[in-house]
Amino acid sequence: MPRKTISTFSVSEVIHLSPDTFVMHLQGVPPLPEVFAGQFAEVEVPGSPDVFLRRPLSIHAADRERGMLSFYVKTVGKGTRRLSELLPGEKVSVVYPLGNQFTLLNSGKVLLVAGGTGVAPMLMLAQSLKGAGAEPTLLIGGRSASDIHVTEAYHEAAEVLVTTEDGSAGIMGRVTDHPVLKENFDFVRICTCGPDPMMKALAVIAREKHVICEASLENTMACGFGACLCCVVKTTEGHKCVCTEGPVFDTRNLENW
Amino acid sequence: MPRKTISTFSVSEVIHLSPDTFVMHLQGVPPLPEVFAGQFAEVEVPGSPDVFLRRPLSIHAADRERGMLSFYVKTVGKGTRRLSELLPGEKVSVVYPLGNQFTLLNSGKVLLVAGGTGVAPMLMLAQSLKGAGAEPTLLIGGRSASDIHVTEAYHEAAEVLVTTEDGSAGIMGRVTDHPVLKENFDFVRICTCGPDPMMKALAVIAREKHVICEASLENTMACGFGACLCCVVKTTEGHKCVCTEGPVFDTRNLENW
Amino acid sequence: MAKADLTVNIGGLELKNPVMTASGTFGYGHEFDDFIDVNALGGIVVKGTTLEHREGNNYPRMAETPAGMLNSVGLQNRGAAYFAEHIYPKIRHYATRIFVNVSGSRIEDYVKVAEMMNDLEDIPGIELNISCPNVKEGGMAFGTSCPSAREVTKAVREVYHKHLMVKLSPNVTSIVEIAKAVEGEGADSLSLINTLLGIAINAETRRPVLSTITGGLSGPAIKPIALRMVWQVSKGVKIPIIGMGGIMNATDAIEFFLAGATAVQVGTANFIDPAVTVKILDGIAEYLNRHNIHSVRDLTGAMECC
Amino acid sequence: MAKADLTVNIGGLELKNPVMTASGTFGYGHEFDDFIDVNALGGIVVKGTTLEHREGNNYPRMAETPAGMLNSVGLQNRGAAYFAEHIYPKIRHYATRIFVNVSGSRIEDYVKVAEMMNDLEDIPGIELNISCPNVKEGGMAFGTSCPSAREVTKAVREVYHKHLMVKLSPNVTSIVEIAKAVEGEGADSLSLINTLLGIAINAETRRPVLSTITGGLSGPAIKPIALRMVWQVSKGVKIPIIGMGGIMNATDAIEFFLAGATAVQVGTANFIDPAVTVKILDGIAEYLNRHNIHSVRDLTGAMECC
Ligand SMILES: Cc1cc2nc3c(=O)[nH]c(=O)nc-3n(C[C@H](O)[C@H](O)[C@H](O)COP(=O)(O)OP(=O)(O)OC[C@H]3O[C@@H](n4cnc5c(N)ncnc54)[C@H](O)[C@@H]3O)c2cc1C
Ligand SMILES: Cc1cc2nc3c(=O)[nH]c(=O)nc-3n(C[C@H](O)[C@H](O)[C@H](O)COP(=O)(O)OP(=O)(O)OC[C@H]3O[C@@H](n4cnc5c(N)ncnc54)[C@H](O)[C@@H]3O)c2cc1C
Ligand SMILES: Cc1cc2nc3c(=O)[nH]c(=O)nc-3n(C[C@H](O)[C@H](O)[C@H](O)COP(=O)(O)O)c2cc1C
Ligand SMILES: Cc1cc2nc3c(=O)[nH]c(=O)nc-3n(C[C@H](O)[C@H](O)[C@H](O)COP(=O)(O)O)c2cc1C
Ligand code: FES
Ligand code: FES
Repeated sequence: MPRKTISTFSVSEVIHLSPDTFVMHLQGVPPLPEVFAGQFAEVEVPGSPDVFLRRPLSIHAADRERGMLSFYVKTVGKGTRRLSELLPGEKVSVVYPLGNQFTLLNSGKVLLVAGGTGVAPMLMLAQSLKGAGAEPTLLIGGRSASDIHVTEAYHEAAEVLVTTEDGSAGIMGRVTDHPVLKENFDFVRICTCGPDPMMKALAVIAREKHVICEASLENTMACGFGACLCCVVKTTEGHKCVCTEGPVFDTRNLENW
Repeated sequence: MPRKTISTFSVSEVIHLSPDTFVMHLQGVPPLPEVFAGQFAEVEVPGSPDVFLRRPLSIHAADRERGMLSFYVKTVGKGTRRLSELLPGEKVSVVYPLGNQFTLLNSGKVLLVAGGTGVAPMLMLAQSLKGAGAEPTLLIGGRSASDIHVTEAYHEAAEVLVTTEDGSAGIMGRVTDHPVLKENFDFVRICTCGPDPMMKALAVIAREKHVICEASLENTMACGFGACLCCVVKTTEGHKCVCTEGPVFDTRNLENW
Repeated sequence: MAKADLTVNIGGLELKNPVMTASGTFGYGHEFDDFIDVNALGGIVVKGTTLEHREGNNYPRMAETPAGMLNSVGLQNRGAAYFAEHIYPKIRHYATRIFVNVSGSRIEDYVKVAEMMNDLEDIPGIELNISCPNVKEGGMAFGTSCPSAREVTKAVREVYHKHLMVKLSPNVTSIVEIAKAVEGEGADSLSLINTLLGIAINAETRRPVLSTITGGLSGPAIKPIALRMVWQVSKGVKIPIIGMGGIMNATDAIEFFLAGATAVQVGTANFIDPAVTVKILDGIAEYLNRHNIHSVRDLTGAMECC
Repeated sequence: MAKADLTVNIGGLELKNPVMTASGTFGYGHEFDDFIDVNALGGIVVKGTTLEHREGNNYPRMAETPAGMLNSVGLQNRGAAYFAEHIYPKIRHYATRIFVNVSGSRIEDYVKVAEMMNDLEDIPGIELNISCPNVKEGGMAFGTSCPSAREVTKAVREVYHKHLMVKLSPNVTSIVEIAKAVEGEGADSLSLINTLLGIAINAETRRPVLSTITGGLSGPAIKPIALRMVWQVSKGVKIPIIGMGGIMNATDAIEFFLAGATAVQVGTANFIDPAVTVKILDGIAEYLNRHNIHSVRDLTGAMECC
């Protein structure tokens, strides 16, 4: 694993994809440490009187040579709201790269399933899988078309499938309703990030299909690097820290999954 | 006294006069309430994680019709530092106008003596005195020429005298060393704002010259409008709140002055 | 939907809504006339009133701290007789419940002030301050041991015939024991928490910031502690609780209701936003409507956990 | 001028500097290897160690609060034997003083763990945690009454031959009494404060944030209370004090020295800036140089007030 660092970045751009979703691009000093798909960062929320701790965010994109780090964020509270308002040039301290990563298979069809901001690590994962020799399919679910922000880069890295609850894009329903999970299921693995109920349903499907399901968890964290023991999840081997032994877990090891 | 209000202003400009002194111009919705020389405001420090309370600042200038309010501030700690960094367009909540005012004589020569940021209320005071019919002389003291920021407006409103400790502008020494306080003292009153030792020395001189000395105090405050009783000064009639019964006091009423 | 019902009842006394102001942070109410309609509030608690005139502690009396402040005002006030003669007539016509915060150093003094308050028609209750950390004798000493809390409550209860609210100190090992002791002597309600004892030091001058060295900590910093104490006390007593400590907005107030408070007092927040109380009121009404809850009373103790 | 002297002596044990890390906030040290040179620190206190393996409390264990956080980790650890066999060998070669925070629910357990620690050559002392608010029995219960604090200290002192630091709870009426009781039983130093008991509630879900409802409050919010307790205890005992509670930077650390601490522990700040400890060290040296003070020891109790 690469060394973890605390680095100061400067905001290069905040792009609003919808009223509550944005991508934040940060500029640092290249070269950045190597970052793997599924890893996250603990991001400072600068100039916010109500925010005390850093905020954990999946690394959405990282360009080592150009020193760029990107996050895909949903505004849910005071910290993410403040991040959404950052102006170009503002400084942000970032502790990264943190956590483990999704397994990079070098062959076979891999199904990536993202719900909500669970899409954050998926582009990098699709690109890495493809680069390693696997065939990624990316299934993205949202409430409506305005939640789905698929750029050319996604199509280059994976076959992209979409579900929306209101049917305004892709297939109507939830990701678990998508036919790709039913007929002719020929994936060797499922990788997922999103709301717990969605990921749990996928874990059940994976078990039925006798494939491994890797899920990225989003427990609340105080530190992000194993010092506080606040982020634990119950596994078959007892409490494990999501920040160091995850965020990606083989769902067979999670209790009650 | 005009009604006190809580109003949101927007920063129109922060002008840096020296590395640690700046003037902050705020734009509000005209007409502003009437403001008297010596009154102050409790200014929010927006977006500062370390600042909990508002900061009391003398009103440096107020343009009722155009909705402009200005402050003359010295950076001494976290709150004033953050104010110095405000960008045009940022919102600042201001509670004002607070406190009493300097007495506006309508005739006679009045000596205004300012040290450091004590100059903040002095321009408005000079203008008001002149408008009322008195003849203001403004004596400003600083460490060196870079502390003295006298614009044309000052010269229009008053005769301006300067002392600097290093002699780089005006007369070398402290304000209390200025000859105007010694020979031919023909003022009917002294009005002062600045460090306590300076104001106390002036109170002594005023007593010798048998004139009244009005001093504007800068006690630390939690509220600024008489609710907390934190800002008291000992007077001949017991503790008085600097925020409501001051900030301007006749120094004869202050204990140990 | 129907307008949310904001009325609450604290031990027989109805308040038009659960938002009160905390003693020592709201003057006598009129300091806020320029900013809000004081009549809109459920109640106001005026500042600590002692038998005799008190000059309070020396300046400096205030230190800013992380998400809070320390104060050591030390009960500066003109005394109960002055209050009755000169202040009461000016504020009695507010259409809100006015409580007098009765403070003292000796039991006889508490009793005498309480007796005087009986006669003030438009004062429906007193808040017995046995928790002031900023005076040398008395004050907090009464509120930090069961026997003395019991003794002073008993003595005041004997002479005072209207609503007796007792204000508890958080500077104790078991606030529940003190609460039970006070309830046992006939208090009608409990208010908590008063400030936590703290210090601020100026590292550059190497001196304490406050003239008294120690002061009372208030503001959002103490909210988790206050919520915990309200929750503990609400499980231990039957009389209503008026919760406070760091309330800055409606969400904070709702947390106190959920923890077990029937009404709340807003303190330090008044300094930062003198209109905060009416904003809190609006926010509570909005919350009730949004959650389809008819009465604010349904929130009291409604935290789902056990 | 000469380089500032940062060495301190806590009851016979020399530390190369007064900056330690607080138990439960610094793992076993190696979690910070990527960020700082752990050897630069005066000491580290590893996490709460109990006789048996403990799973700790259920998730969620953390709530952010104004200028602070609540935790209810509940002493998750693999037990003292596992520590001695598997962790100690990996960390014993750090060139810093390693203290084991000994926690438990029963006196026999404290005693057994303390006995085991005698044999670990590179562990010069233990910190007896009689103040953990996050476990059902024991923990804080020992630290909130004089007789029980005395009893557990005495029992451990009888078997433990190296430096015995006792960590006090702030959730008490008089921390000085507890401090004196513990000093009387032979503690070599006192560390304070542990966390204050608090609650966080989610108003929208109407549920407590923590699985355990209550948790321990840490961070800058508690600094004024911690400073006050350090100051009070330093006036009441003769043994050295290790101060903590909300230290975020060198200025905060200096305030603790001025209040009476010989050394400090940095806790929650490590989560926000994992390199904060070495920055605090640099800041202390800078302060000493700027004020022309030769040794950091000259700051202990140097607040000018009385
Ligand atoms: C490893 C990891 C990776 C993550 N990656 C991303 C990402 O790429 N993009 C993204 O948008 N978000 C991501 N999250 C979630 C993100 O950290 C939270 O949304 C964020 O911290 C909320 O901060 P806030 O100040 O806006 O909300 P707050 O004001 O702190 O809280 C708002 C509401 O959200 C709830 N909440 C906050 N954090 C969590 C959480 N972790 N789990 C459940 N409820 C929570 C609070 O209880 C509260 O009700 C990730 C979380 C983890 C642990
Ligand atoms: C009525 C009134 C009018 C004022 N007018 C002006 C003005 O026009 N321009 C201006 O620059 N300043 C003025 N001041 C002073 C100004 O309020 C303080 O400098 C400011 O609050 C400091 O905030 P800070 O966050 O930068 O400093 P902090 O970080 O809070 O403190 C930095 C240092 O300054 C000390 N300090 C802070 N406030 C005071 C104070 N009031 N008295 C003594 N020491 C203090 C602190 O103890 C600390 O050592 C006025 C004060 C009052 C009460
Ligand atoms: C400046 C100040 C003065 C206070 N004076 C009193 C008082 O006279 N009597 C009293 O019972 N409490 C007094 N208090 C305590 C408050 O009423 C309240 O209990 C405490 O501040 C916690 O609430 P808050 O965090 O909302 O401020 C005072 C608090 C402050 C900040
Ligand atoms: C996540 C967390 C875990 C803790 N675990 C322990 C522990 O195991 N033993 C202990 O004595 N104190 C424990 N503490 C308390 C700290 O050591 C320290 O006393 C407290 O956090 C105050 O310091 P701070 O404000 O600098 O964090 C813990 C604190 C936190 C935040
Ligand atoms: S967040 Fe601190 S250990 Fe995982
Ligand atoms: S600052 Fe609150 S009364 Fe003066």
